Amino acid sequence: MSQVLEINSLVKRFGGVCAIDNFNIDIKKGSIHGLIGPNGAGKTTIFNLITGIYKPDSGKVLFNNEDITGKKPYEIANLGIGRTFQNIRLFSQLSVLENVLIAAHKDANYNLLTAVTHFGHFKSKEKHIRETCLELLNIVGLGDRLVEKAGNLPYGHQRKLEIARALALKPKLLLLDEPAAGMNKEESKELVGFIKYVYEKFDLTILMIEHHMDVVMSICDEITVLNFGKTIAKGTPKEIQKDKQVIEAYLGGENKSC
Amino acid sequence: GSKQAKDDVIKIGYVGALSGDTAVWGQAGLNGMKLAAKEINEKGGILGKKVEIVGMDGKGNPVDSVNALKRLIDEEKVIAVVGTNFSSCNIAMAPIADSKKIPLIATAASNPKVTVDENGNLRPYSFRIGFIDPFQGKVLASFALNELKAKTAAVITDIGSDYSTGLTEFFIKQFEKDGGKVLIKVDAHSGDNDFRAQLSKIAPLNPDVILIPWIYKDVALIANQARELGIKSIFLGGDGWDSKELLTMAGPALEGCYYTSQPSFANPITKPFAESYIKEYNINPETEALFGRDGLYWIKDALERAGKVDPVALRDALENTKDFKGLMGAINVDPKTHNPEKPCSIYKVSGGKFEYVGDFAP
Amino acid sequence: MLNVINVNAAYGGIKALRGVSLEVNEGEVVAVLGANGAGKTTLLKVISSVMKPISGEVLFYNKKIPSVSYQSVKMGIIHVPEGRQIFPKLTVYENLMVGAFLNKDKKKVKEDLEWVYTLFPRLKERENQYGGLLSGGEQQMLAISRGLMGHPKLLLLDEPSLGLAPIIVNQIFDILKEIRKKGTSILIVEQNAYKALSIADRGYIMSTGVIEKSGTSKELLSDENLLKAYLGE
Amino acid sequence: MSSYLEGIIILVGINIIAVLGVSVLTGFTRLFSFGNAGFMAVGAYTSAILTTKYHTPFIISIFGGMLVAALISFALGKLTLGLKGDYFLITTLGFGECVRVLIEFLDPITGGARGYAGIPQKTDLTVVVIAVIICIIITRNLITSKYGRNIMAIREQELAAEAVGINTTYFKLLSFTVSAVFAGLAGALFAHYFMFITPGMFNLDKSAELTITVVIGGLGSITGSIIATTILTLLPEILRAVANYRMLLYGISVVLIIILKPNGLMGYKELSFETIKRIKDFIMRKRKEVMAR
Amino acid sequence: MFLQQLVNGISIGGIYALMATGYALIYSLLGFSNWAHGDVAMLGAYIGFLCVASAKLPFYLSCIAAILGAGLISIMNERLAYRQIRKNKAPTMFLMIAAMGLSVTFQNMVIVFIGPKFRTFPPVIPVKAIAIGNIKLGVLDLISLCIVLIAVILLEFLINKTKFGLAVRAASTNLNTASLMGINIDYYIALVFFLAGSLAGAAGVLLGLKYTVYPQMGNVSLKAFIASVFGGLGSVRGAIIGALIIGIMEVFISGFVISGLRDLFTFGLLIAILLFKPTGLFGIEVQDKA
Ligand SMILES: Nc1ncnc2c1ncn2[C@@H]1O[C@H](COP(=O)(O)OP(=O)(O)OP(=O)(O)O)[C@@H](O)[C@H]1O
Ligand SMILES: Nc1ncnc2c1ncn2[C@@H]1O[C@H](COP(=O)(O)OP(=O)(O)OP(=O)(O)O)[C@@H](O)[C@H]1O
Ligand SMILES: CC(C)C[C@H](N)C(=O)O
Ligand SMILES: [Mg+2]
Ligand SMILES: [Mg+2]
Repeated sequence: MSQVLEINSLVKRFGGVCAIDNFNIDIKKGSIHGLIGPNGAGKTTIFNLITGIYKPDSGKVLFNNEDITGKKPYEIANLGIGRTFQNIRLFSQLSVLENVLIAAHKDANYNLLTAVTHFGHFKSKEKHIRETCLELLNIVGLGDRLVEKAGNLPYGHQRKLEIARALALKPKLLLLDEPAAGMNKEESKELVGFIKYVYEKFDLTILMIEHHMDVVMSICDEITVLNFGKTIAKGTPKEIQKDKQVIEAYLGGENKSC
Repeated sequence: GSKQAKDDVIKIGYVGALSGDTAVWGQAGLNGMKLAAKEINEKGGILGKKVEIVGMDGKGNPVDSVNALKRLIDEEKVIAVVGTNFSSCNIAMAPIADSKKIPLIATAASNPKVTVDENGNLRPYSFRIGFIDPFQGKVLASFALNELKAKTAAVITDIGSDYSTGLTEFFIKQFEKDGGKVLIKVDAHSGDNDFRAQLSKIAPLNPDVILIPWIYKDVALIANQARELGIKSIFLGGDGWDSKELLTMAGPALEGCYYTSQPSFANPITKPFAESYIKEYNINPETEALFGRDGLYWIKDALERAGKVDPVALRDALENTKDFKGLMGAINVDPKTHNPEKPCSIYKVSGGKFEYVGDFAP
Repeated sequence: MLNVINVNAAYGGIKALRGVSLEVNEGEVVAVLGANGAGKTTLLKVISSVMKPISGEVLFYNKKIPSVSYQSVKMGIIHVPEGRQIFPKLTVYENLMVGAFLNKDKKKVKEDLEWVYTLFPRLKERENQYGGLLSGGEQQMLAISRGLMGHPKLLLLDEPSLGLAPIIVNQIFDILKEIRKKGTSILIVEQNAYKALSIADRGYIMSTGVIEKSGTSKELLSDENLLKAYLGE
Repeated sequence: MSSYLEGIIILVGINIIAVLGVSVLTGFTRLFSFGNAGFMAVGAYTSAILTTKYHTPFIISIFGGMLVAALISFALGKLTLGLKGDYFLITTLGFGECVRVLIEFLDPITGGARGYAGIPQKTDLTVVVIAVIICIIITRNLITSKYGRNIMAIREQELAAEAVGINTTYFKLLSFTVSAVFAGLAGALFAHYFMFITPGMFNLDKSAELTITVVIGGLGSITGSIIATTILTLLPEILRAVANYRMLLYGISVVLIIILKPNGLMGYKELSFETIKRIKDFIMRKRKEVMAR
Repeated sequence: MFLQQLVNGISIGGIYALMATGYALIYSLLGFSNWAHGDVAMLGAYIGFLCVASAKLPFYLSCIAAILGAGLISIMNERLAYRQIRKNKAPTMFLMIAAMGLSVTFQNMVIVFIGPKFRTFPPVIPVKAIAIGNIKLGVLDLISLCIVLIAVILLEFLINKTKFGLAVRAASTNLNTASLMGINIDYYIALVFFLAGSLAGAAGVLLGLKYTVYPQMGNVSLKAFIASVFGGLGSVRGAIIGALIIGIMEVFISGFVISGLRDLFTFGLLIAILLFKPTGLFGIEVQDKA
């Protein structure tokens, strides 16, 4: 199996603090990879480094064997990496549908002149992306709230809308930052089902940060555990759950699934 | 809604800055005109008809002045318009007056282009009461050279004002032609309020005279700051100085300085008008009030000569004006330029008062 | 000490609370549970006067709560809001000092500071970092600590475990037990029903703006149907 | 129609074009500019010089004005669009002032403060109406296309916009350039209507007026911008006879609208034929009810 | 001449600085540029002028009246306009537009009710310049520089070292949450507006003494606005240093380069500097962390 994402000796410092310290990861095509670790370990920072929001101090990020280190965020997104944000970042004044349409902009491949005149293939292109977006929204269960302002949705729905938006990009790799945050047991279970569904349907590779262990354990093929910007463990969910270091630094003594 | 002009009323418009920072002049002009209308109406009106004055705010800017003019002509149905005192406004209004065939009499607007366009063609419906800048510049230059015996001059110009740049140009031309030397010309903007950077540049050159072709408010600031920097030269200026406000604002800084302007209240024949103005409005009259007054009387004179109330006939009569005796001197119109041959008066600031020095005929 | 009586609240046209009544007694820990969008956050907002109810009243020590939130703080109601809401352009230390804003006793403030630093050593390490640059979990720790700095009589917590690592979640609940021992009453909104009920004396279950059920933690935990229906287990 | 009225309508039309540009920039992209009068000046002077000195046909002069405005805005935007909020604002303000200063300084070419006179009158009501309609259609089409959506995404959440693959710099630049082109067109039309232009006509007050109009109309609403322009151009005109009070009333109205209509007249909403129809239907229904009683 | 120009620049910059502090103060709290600030100064100047000239009050009392009056007007602006807009949860840009509306309103209110005339203070304090060697130094300039100096020290201390400052800085990012911490935001906002307004009042009187009193006199505050942006929004220190730099820059360009293109060069330089320091000289920027 080929690697979708390969990160080599990545380093990122903030002032004096070394937030990411010589980090390496290989993500196989078609896998669901978990990234866990204590708060402030550097997980979100890794997402920001992959997606070009931060520039690494050293190291390399390869996506489908292409070096994407130092590329601009929009270029990286257009290569096929979609993401969600830990602190939800929707286009909150815009409607649910518009949020997704925006992300599908690559498929609306008409030029400025067509846009200004609405001539030519404008209508058909717009119709096409509208249909794909509607389908996506139906999948995430927001099909009946199309014209609602995204900012007025309840928290859980906002998370789903973020995922739908990321999917509209037609990504090959999807980065999810704490998708289950703020959800209860039932809702996280539903989310797991949903993630599995889109994973298969869109033939995705997923890298996911999550603190809900039941979610992580039930969905991930492989897990990387981070602490102080360094990898402290790597392996299958089973292996990780037993790892002493992981229990000590992250899971805590009484490891009831929570 | 347009009002139908009643047959027994002659409507005449006034455009000027009724708001904004030069409203002192606009309001004075309108007051002067209204006062004159009252006088005329008391004596039986013009050709037996009453005169009604309609004022519109032109804010002292061209776009508003044009709109004001159009409104006066289209909606108020005036047969002639007096105003404004700013050349930039009149240059913009002139084509409208021509296309509407309504005479427009500028007051203090002194740029040549107010009555003659850039190609040298006469603007048939534009007239003016005051003199023109080339003449004012010339008078200033020769007065400096001949009377003040100045050999060197400096100029500080308001680069944002057509009036200031124009007067600067005409002054320099004449001054250098007649053997004087302009040591330096510096630029500034109205509204800056602080001119010390420019004045510090002038100070070490110690010119005999400094031309300050600005509006009185800035003149006061420039003069004060110049004295503060130890500049001892005599200051000269044009009709922008012409406001009593200048005296209170500039104080002693202008003592012994000179400016050119229209014949004004210094002339004893203006006394009765000044007195009734003060009685009516309870403020000191500005020269602009005389402009408004003379503008209306000039129209009266022309209408009576034309014998009918008609804008085109009025225009022809205005063009053929010979020796109309206004309070600001006699007007003889040059039919080629529509400029009146009018003298320019020189005033001196002395003992905290404007002192009339004398007239310079063209 | 706290009585919420028949409160209705809405956002524009959308009703978020419908006839909600609830009480918290001195020294009690009370949990409010319920699905997404049930109206839990709205309830806390009403109690801390961030939001005005349409009808109904909230009594604190039998007195009507003030109409502006800063005065509720004076009375001892402190709200740790949903979504952390830390001050991004203030440092961690300054954020904490804002939390202690009404405390005039400088020595006491210093002690409190030491105390929260021992609770969350991570914050001490990041003392001079801007709040906006902390990781999500660090921000959550800061938000809780900032609330503690205000010496609440009644602490309102909106999903305190959100985004925290399991080990810290456990720690937080330990800390809550400790705070409660100091005499602070707590009203906690949580997705993690078991954890919340494990430290709470009583619980309320909300759904679409209405309180569906209430009882002691034991009662609620033993009612399996209930847990399935409302909390998904 | 009286030429006064016609003149006012023409000015309303020209202002609508300039305001639409600012609407795209400010209403839809949330970038604030206090320099759009500068682009109007660029359009006005370029086209005027083309027409009078090089005797180009009217339409070519207009396009010339728009083109130069576009080029300048492109270059300026490239430099400054990285700046945020008021920092960007100040560069546009500076640009506007620089244009004015340059025009004043380049006396031999531009006529300096004296102004540029003798421009033939080519703009009439028909031209303006056509231009306004084209501009409205273009704006509407742009906003309802992916370009418009991307621009709005930037307004809402820049980081998220980048994360879905939107080249934010490009789209900001596009929006800035569009607004400059509209301003250039407005300026060119104005020059050929008014026949005389001075640098003072395109000062900071004019720029501010454009922005105020957009905000009052409602950010993110094309129809709002149009309605607000009409009202704010007519208001001082109606008040012209009360000279002294008119700017006072204008100022008070601006403050009141801002306070009383928190989203402007039409914030984020469009007045469409549908809504007009709905309002009409509503009134009809009410009337029937009353009649029935 | 170089020294004289330097002195000129500093004194012009001092005037800008006096106004810029108020801008910075309000920006640091509410995140918008208060365009009505200059007009508050103008109203302060009129209050001072009317007290001296019409009510014949002694000068120092008139100054106090101007400072208090401007402070109260500033609070009134906040109460009547800005607070409402905040309660509407409208974008901060609305505050700026409202401020522009207020500015037009105030200027024209004065024109209508007091008149458009230019007024000069009676010679209450020596407007003379003192000469140090060849260099002329205005007495008023000295006074304004002193006030600036006092203002900056006071404000810096207030903002960075006191609880008041902490409250203001907290409130500046999130009014609701600040309120949840027990901060009476309306009170602190009013206080800040009063402070800014009083500074404007002092500036107004100084401007009036120096340059006469008239309805549009507040327009110089445009330069103060530019200075406060250039210095870094919300930073009082930055605003003052920015103001001095602009003052000196203007004078040097007028004096040594070319006076007609002063603004071109000044703005050109400012833009160039902003390209290197995108948040001004002292502006703090907290990166958008995903
Ligand atoms: N822009 C920044 N400037 C300075 N420090 C930063 C910045 N971004 C992150 N950090 C620091 O780097 C560390 C890692 O942050 P990061 O957000 O990656 O953590 P995380 O693993 O996602 O934690 P959590 O689970 O709490 O979200 C934290 O200690 C944080 O304070
Ligand atoms: N600002 C708002 N504008 C409009 N509707 C809102 C707003 N905030 C909340 N709502 C609506 O009010 C209802 C109750 O919301 P609330 O935030 O109180 O729920 P919650 O129980 O806290 O949910 P969660 O578990 O997701 O935090 C929801 O339907 C939500 O959509
Ligand atoms: C009032 C004067 C200063 C006006 C000047 N004469 C002009 O032509 O604009
Ligand atoms: Mg994180
Ligand atoms: Mg909630």
